[in-house]
Amino acid sequence: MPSPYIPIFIFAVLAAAFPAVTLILFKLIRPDMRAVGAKLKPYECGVPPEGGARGRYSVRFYIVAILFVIFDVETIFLFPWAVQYSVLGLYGLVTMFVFLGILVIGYVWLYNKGALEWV
Amino acid sequence: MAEIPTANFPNVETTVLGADEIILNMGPQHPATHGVLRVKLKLDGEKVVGSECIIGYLHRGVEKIAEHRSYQQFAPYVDRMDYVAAVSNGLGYCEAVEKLMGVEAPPRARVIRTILTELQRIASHLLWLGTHALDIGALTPLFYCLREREEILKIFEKYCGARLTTHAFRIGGLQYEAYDELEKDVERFCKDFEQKVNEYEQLLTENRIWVGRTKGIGVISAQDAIDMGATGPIIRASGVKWDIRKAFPYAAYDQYQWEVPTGKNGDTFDRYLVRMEEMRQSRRICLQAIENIPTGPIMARIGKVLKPPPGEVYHSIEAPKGELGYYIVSDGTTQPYRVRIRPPSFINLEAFDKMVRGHLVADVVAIIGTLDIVLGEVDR
Amino acid sequence: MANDPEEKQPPAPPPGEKPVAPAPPAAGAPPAAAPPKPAAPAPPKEAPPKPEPLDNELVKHYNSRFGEAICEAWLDRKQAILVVDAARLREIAEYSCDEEKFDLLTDLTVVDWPKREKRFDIILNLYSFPKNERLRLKVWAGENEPVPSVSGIWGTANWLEREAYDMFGIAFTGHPNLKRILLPDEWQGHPLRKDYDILTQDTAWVRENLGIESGQ
Amino acid sequence: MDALVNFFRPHLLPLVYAVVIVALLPLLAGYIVLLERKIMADMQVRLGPMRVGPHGLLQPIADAVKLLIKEDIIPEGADVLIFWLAPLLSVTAAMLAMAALPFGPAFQIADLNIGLLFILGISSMGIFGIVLGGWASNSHYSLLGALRSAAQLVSYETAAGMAVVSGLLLAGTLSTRRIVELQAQQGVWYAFLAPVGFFVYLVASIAETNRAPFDLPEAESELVAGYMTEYSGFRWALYFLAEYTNMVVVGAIAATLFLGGWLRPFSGTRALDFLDYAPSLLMFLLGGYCFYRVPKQPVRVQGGVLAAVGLLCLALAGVLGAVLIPPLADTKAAVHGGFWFLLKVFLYIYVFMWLRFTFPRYRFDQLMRLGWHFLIPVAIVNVMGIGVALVLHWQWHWGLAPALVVTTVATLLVAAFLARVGERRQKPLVGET
Repeated sequence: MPSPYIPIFIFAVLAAAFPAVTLILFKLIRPDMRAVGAKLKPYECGVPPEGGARGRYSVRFYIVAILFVIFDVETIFLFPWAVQYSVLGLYGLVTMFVFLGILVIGYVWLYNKGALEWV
Repeated sequence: MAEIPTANFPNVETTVLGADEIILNMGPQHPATHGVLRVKLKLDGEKVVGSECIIGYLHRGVEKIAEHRSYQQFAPYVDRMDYVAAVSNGLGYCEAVEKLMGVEAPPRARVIRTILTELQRIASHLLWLGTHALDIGALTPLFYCLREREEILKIFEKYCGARLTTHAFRIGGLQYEAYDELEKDVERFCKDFEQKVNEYEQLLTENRIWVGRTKGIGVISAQDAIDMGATGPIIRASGVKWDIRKAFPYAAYDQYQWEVPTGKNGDTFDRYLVRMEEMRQSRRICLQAIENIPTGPIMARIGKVLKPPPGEVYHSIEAPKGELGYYIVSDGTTQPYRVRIRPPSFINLEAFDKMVRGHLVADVVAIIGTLDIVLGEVDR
Repeated sequence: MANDPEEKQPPAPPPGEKPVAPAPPAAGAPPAAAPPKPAAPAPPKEAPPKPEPLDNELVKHYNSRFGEAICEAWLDRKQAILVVDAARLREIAEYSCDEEKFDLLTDLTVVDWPKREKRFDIILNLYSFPKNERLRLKVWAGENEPVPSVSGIWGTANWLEREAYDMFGIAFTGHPNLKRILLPDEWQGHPLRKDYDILTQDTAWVRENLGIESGQ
Repeated sequence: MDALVNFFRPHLLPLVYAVVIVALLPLLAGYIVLLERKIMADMQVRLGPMRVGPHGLLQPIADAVKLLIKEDIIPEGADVLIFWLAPLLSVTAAMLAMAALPFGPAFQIADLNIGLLFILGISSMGIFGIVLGGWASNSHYSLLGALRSAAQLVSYETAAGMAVVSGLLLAGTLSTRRIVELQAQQGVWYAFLAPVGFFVYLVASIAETNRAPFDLPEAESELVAGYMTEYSGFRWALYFLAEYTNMVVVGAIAATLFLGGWLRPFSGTRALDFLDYAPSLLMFLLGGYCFYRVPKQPVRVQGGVLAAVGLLCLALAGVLGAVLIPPLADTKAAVHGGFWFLLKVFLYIYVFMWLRFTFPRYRFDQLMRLGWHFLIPVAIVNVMGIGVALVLHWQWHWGLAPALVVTTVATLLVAAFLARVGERRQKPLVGET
């Protein structure tokens, strides 16, 4: 049984090569125009932008990122459980209830803290 | 990062955990600023902590032009201010000059003026609804609205040959007699329109997303609205039952039965409802007006050369956007000494900062949309 | 459209034939006998409607309260006009808004009469919701003469005064943010003044920004 | 050399599939765009593209050519390398996710034993392309779009993952092919066994692909074009390609996991076998319509193109019909499977479009609230509910259907409760500032 990952690897190479090759190929084909002047300015509705666009931004984005890590990892833990569920049966149900219960407690706490509110 | 003089943003709050505030320019080249409005937003994350409207990109010096044109010559210029409600602008100007000269348009002219102006109000509101919905992300109502607006523009085209900047009225009355099927066309439009408005409402009014996006957004209390000089649907949505058509009736409005719709909360949703109801009321006025258009002349007896006696007059009408006033000073010559136009959009826009504070970027476009500004009028 | 032939080219601004206004009062001077405009010697065919002096309850209130500061009151085309002293404008505005319930400042604008000693009329169009009535307050101000800002009384006045400053160069004292609104900040001059020469401005602008001679 | 050939020999078919996918996907995306524009036009009482080719049929090709030779601008202050790489990353990730999808019983590059996990993992890599692209552009609009996108995607990823788990509980395997086969065996699509899970996945997948009403990262009325603001020409096209590929991917996941993959509707019911003729008939009618329209084309060339399209349809109809003939019956499953799978994916995408043209856009905080306050808890409860139902089924020998009905009703009650609580807790925006 050959590894199924070999075609995937080849496909990955193809999928990455296609846009890159097209990009380079058409760079050679299309009329060579160098954009100058205002064309190169970042878009800000026609006025020069004030300040760079790479400052620190609102902390809420980090909160969401952290919450995502927690909840998504949790979801990943559920995958093997779900696959093996028919084997685990009642035992699986109870353990997962404990697991999800802890998650839900955390969730409720976050909810009440207002951490899930965007504004 | 950016150093911006805080004088532009009074009462700036400190931000959460010292994130950088972003200065974001919305406009003049932005899909949702209805032309060339530039709004400078100070953002904490996505929350607006300060705003400043920068206008004037479309300033053409209409008031200065007026001083170098005769009274009649200036009339087409006013069409270019609120270019989506040219008929209303023309009505205001013609009536103001008539008042200045002490003449009155004949009854037939007044009724036809009323019909066309109300159609224009519907057209203007339709365009507002379409673009406002588009700003909030509903793509489809725009096309439905433009479909109905097209019918109105066709009536204008049949009447005076122009669709947008119509110059439909003349000082002293009308240039053109109503064409034969005017009544029939208006009636057909009105008959269809009833169901069309319901259709828009079906798409939006009870849509949870629409309600979520508009309820409680851009609230302005009646007190604030009066203080900021807001007029038209904005002040009505705040609960002030005030409409120049009722307060100082002009044209033929005193002859018809209709209501002034008002809102309670003064938020975007109420302004939406008020405008929807206004369209229905305009339809009602049109239907009554075509019932009985008086016969007779359409032009008052005025000379070819207009020389209003010296003096001044202020006359205002209820344009679709609010109170459109003309303050004209005559020095007895053929040219106005000074024409001052009180643009409803300009003054309504002033309330923007008050409305937008504390909202998110997405609400900014909802609020600009609900103010229903036309930059041609704001900047003149 | 009926056009009189004599209108062909926009003539020079008409103030030439404007009557020299009966020198409006310098701070608290006695009310002049005739209001500035209607005494025009211009060639009116019909008799110019004589402004009817206004003397109703409202004017009495104002007179009793402010006395000298109310310079004149008349009706023009049935519209009430009250000329008040610039120095006490703020006070009078406050009174109009709070006591007389003229709670909506419909419009604030300026008319320029360059031949007059005090060349600017500052005009405040007021409206009262409870009375359904309009009132026009008028203030005479000379060049460079400060006029008190009413933006603290009616919020609307903020932008309207900025526009007046932009177009006429009236310096409103006490305005929170008096800068140009419609024109760019670096604009020279105040375009709606009668003596504003548009061609000079245009030529200069074209030369500076486009690097060519304007064809005007 | 021989060794190399021997090494690749077993992978020859997957290789062909890979080439086909890479070659056809841009075309497919282009035609989905055309389809979208046509559907939009239809809903908005207008015609849509009509000029390039008959009924705009060649529009995608014209667009592609235009985008390929368009001037390519990298704005000042942009991080050139990242600006260059970001769209590639997006596109590659989106395409790669296709590797494990079964487009039919035969057409699949690789049947991984962790298929779904692989797809979910790879497709969420696309977010890097968006965030990096927005960040590298050095524009405020791009940055805001990228941040929104990041926050939105991660929020809905969780809900989507949970919804997938609810399907997995029923299937008990991550292999995409096995999932479909199990649905065939059980004779029911999982959308009917786990309706709440399907619904959550539907909503979350719309949000994950940045489609209206959740298209906030590129909301044109607010952020102009969001993270794509600075992109032009082919790079911009790549983002578009990624977006539409992602739509196909989420549609394919939904089809596989919830809608029976390549199975015909009622595939287990002998009495409805006449449905096998439907694909052929459909294509035949389509081809017939094309020929009917040929004489009405204003230009002869357009008529020719339309006739060619008609012929293509007829050929497809022929193929779809031919496999019904007994000698070719072996290939029937493969051909018809592909048809039904693509049809399901398109219907799924059609729902996206339908919603897009009907609804206004959510505001960002509303979107986050919907995700965190509603979808995620509902998805968790749904997973628990299905777990309970299965245990009831196995241990206490309840019927599967009644058990699932009970737990679904319970889940819906919880959902209603959550919606109520969420509404009550919703604070007015202004006032707290």
